[in-house]
Amino acid sequence: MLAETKAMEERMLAELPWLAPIGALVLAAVIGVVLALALPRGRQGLAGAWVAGSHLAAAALAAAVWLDRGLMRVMEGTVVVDGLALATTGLLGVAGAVCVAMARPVVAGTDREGEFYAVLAATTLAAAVLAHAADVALIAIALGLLSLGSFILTGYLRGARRANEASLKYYIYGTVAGATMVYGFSWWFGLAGGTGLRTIGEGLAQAPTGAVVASTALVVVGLGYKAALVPFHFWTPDVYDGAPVPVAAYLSVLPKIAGLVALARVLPAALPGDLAGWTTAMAVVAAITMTVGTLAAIGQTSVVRLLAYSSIAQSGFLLMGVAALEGSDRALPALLFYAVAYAAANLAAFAVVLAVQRERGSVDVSAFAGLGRSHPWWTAALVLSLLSLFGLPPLAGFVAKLEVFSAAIDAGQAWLAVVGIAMTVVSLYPYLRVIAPAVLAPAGGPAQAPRTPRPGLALAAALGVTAVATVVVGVGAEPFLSLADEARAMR
Amino acid sequence: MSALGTALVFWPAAILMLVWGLYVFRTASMARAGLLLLGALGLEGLLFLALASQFLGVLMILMMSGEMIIMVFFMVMFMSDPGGLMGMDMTHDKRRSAALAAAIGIGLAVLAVATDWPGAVVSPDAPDVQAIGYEVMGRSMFSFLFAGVTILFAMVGGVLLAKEGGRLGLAEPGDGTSRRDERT
Amino acid sequence: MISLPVVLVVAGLMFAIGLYGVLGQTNAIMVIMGVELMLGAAMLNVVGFVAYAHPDAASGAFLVLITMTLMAVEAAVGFALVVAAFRHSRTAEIDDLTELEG
Amino acid sequence: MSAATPFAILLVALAGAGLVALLEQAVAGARLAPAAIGAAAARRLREPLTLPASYDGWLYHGAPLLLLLAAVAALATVPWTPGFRGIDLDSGAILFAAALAYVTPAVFMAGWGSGHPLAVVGGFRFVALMLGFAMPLAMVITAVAAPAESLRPADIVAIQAGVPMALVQPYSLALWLPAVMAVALMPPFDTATASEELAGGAFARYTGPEAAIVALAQRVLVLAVSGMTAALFLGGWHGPLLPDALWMVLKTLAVAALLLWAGRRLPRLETDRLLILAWKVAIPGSIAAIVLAALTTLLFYR
Repeated sequence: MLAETKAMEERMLAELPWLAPIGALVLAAVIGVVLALALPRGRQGLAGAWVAGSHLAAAALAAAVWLDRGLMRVMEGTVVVDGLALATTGLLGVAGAVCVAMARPVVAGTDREGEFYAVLAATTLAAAVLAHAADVALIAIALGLLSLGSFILTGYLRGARRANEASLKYYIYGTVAGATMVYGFSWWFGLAGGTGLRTIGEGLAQAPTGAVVASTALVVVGLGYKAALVPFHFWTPDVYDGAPVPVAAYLSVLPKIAGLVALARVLPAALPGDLAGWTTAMAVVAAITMTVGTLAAIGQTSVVRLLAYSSIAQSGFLLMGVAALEGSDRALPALLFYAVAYAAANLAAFAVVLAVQRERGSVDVSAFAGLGRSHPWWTAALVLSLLSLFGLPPLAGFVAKLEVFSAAIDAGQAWLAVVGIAMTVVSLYPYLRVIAPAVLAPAGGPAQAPRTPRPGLALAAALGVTAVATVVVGVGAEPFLSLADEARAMR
Repeated sequence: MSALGTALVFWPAAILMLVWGLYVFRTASMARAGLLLLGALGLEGLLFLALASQFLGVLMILMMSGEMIIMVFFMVMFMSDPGGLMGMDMTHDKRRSAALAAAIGIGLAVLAVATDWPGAVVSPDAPDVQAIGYEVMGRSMFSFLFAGVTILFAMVGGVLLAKEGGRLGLAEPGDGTSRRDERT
Repeated sequence: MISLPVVLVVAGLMFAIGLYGVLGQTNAIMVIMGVELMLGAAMLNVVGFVAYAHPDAASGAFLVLITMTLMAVEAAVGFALVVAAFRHSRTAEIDDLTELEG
Repeated sequence: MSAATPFAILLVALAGAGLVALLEQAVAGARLAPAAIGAAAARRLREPLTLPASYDGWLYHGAPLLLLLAAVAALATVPWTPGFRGIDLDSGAILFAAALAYVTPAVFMAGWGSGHPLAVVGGFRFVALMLGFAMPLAMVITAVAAPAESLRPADIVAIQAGVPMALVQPYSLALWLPAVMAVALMPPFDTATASEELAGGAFARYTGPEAAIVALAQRVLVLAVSGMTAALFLGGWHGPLLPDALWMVLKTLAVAALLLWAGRRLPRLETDRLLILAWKVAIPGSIAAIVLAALTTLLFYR
């Protein structure tokens, strides 16, 4: 046994280069803590720069691994470095760096600034590991760190009672969902005799249907809560509302995409060949999620809550890609492309909300009135991002929606595509409720003393990058689509 | 352990565990609630021992003592009525939650009995300490290392959230992390 | 004597008790206790499966170890959140958290 | 493990507790009077049970029993000779730590159950103390188990046939002794239960047979930690000429005498000082001890 383990050790050491993106994020988090301890108060921003830089490095390393090393199963099959994992890691790295830039003006000068960046890096690390994980024990612990990091980021502004309350609510939903998922994993283990997804897939194929359906339902509770799927979405608006705006932006993109990617990896691998009818179940959940999210967004007066419900609806669209995985080869590229388009548009929207909140002290729809006269650039970014979330050609959101709809039709779920198109049309109304006063109303808005005169370079950069990405990924969609086509998930 | 020995340990421990687990949520005294939970989870460790998982059983008994005694501590600190002498009601949706929980419990139990589980080992058996060690330091090494990172950030985050004022001194009013902000 | 379904039934009931605590209790720490019971039920499941179905599966033992870790770290962060909540409102009751409309 | 083993362990516990009580007299410089110990115990047992005014019955009455159970379970994991050990598990050394971990809830239950403010504070103090000292205890066990590549105490004794672990890992012994003294409620770490502190602390309210159980359990705890120290660090039953069992008994009594003597000589620190000692010195030190133990194992034991 010892010799066997020694050989295993050699193998695992040789496989380390494939884990370079994850290694970059580990260094981002751990050295972030060290920097937070070592730097004086005025220099804590350096920790943020380190974390943002490492995020970008992780994204670059993901691309390098893809091009240079190729895809393979590593670490004795507990970790899979495939197109899905690397593309997700790249997206997470860039989106995480944008979130650090957005957070910088909010947390600068606070009493634990460095730790904030470090925890953010750890959360991104957990999201990346979740995208790579092919073993339920690793999925459980990765989801655990992802949840913990999210709770901590949400509750970071400890002086605000709202942040604290949001964090506690999030915690309660999150831990209960996590415990439920672990219970489901325990049954999977029992049915298959191992914790690797491949073993589980082989085992569940022979297992009795009742137990498979029940345990899968329990697992989907845990992953679905991260992805804010209905009916596990209740925490979303409260948490986005109570958390600092950059953290809400972070939560709406990184943990959500990680949860959906985990679903896209776990379900096809553990339930091969549409076992227990999971594709139909996911399609139904997707339809309900996009409907509930879109309809609930209509009545919101706070833009953050509106974006929260909009992000629930977007989860439904993303889940369409997951539901089509068994039936169509186009589903995975569509899912990834949608994730990129959604991340760009949503981060841009949140960046404008943050800028408005810092200048006008409010995130109500009324605070956006007359934004077009006073801040044409912000308004342009806001309009672009919201219309991309809606799906107006030629923006990124349009191409993304086209992709998931055609994937759904390809997979024989045309009814889902019809629901999706209907909800897309309905979703124009809530987005227009923000856009219309911003563009049409005369300048001014609620006269409040500006809290900070300028958005700061970091925030401007974040806004610029995401808004440009929203356009570029839409107009020049071809290379991205062909890249996404290359992304194959390994079983 | 023989099948008879397993049964002799299993039944009393399992029944006591469930009863204590239920009483955690029925007693009004917070110290008792926490200690009952400690007892229930400690008995679960005994069940592990009876089911041949020696290392896990012993580890469970060890870990739960420390963890649950902290739980008791917090219960006593943060409850308005730690001794349970004032008869405060600390439940909501009592009937609905009980009904839902009972339905799920019965569902899981029925499914557990009805399912034809794989494997047919008569007398319980489990991998020994060495096999677990090789698993942890072999196939699951990556997961194990990642668990270490998780614990590190649980510590960092726990201190971050719980301690008023940071490493850099108390927060300044206006930056959103000070309690004084709430009042201004 | 004991067989696999017996262990699973015990674990299922334990899960239900934990869920009852999570749904029915108003205090955040009591909710954490319910979560601990739910995770404990999952561990009991795995140990039962290892004992009666897959006696060679060391990965099951590892899943139990990971679950124990999860129990500990989630409780730690939960306590920290409760401390922070208590600073504001001198209470750890969930029903008092009403600042954010539902 | 035969059917007679549990009774043998109980016998060892009772006899050993008596010996520890004698050692206490010797260390205190008093004349050895075995009869006085028996008389005190008999007086305790005849004494009527007076209950505190406001108390939590389940916790109050459960605490001495849990304390005794923890002490006896810890004692049962000690390997006395190759042929005679109580509970002999693959992970027996962890079981020793696990059994001792239940001293903490027992003291807390006694303090809270007594319903007296000073007793409650005593219970809290002990919890705080043990959160710090339980960690070095468990980690040092890992450090001494590393050379033996086994968590079975008998295997750890077996590997010390040549050199006792105390010479190989003196730093581990230095971390281990304070930790076991703290968990065995021995001075100078007994700020939760000493009669000079908090008017007796957690166990002050116990009378009659329950006080006798507490006193017995404390002696058994001293015996258990001394026995385990002898087994893990002093080579257990290994020694020239004399029979195995006698060596083990002698080593155990020597350790017990040393601990009791040290307890009388060292000044009692305040709880917060002890906590600083635990968190800032003992825990980092025990992490270092594990690293050193791993290096030692690789260099000398393979």
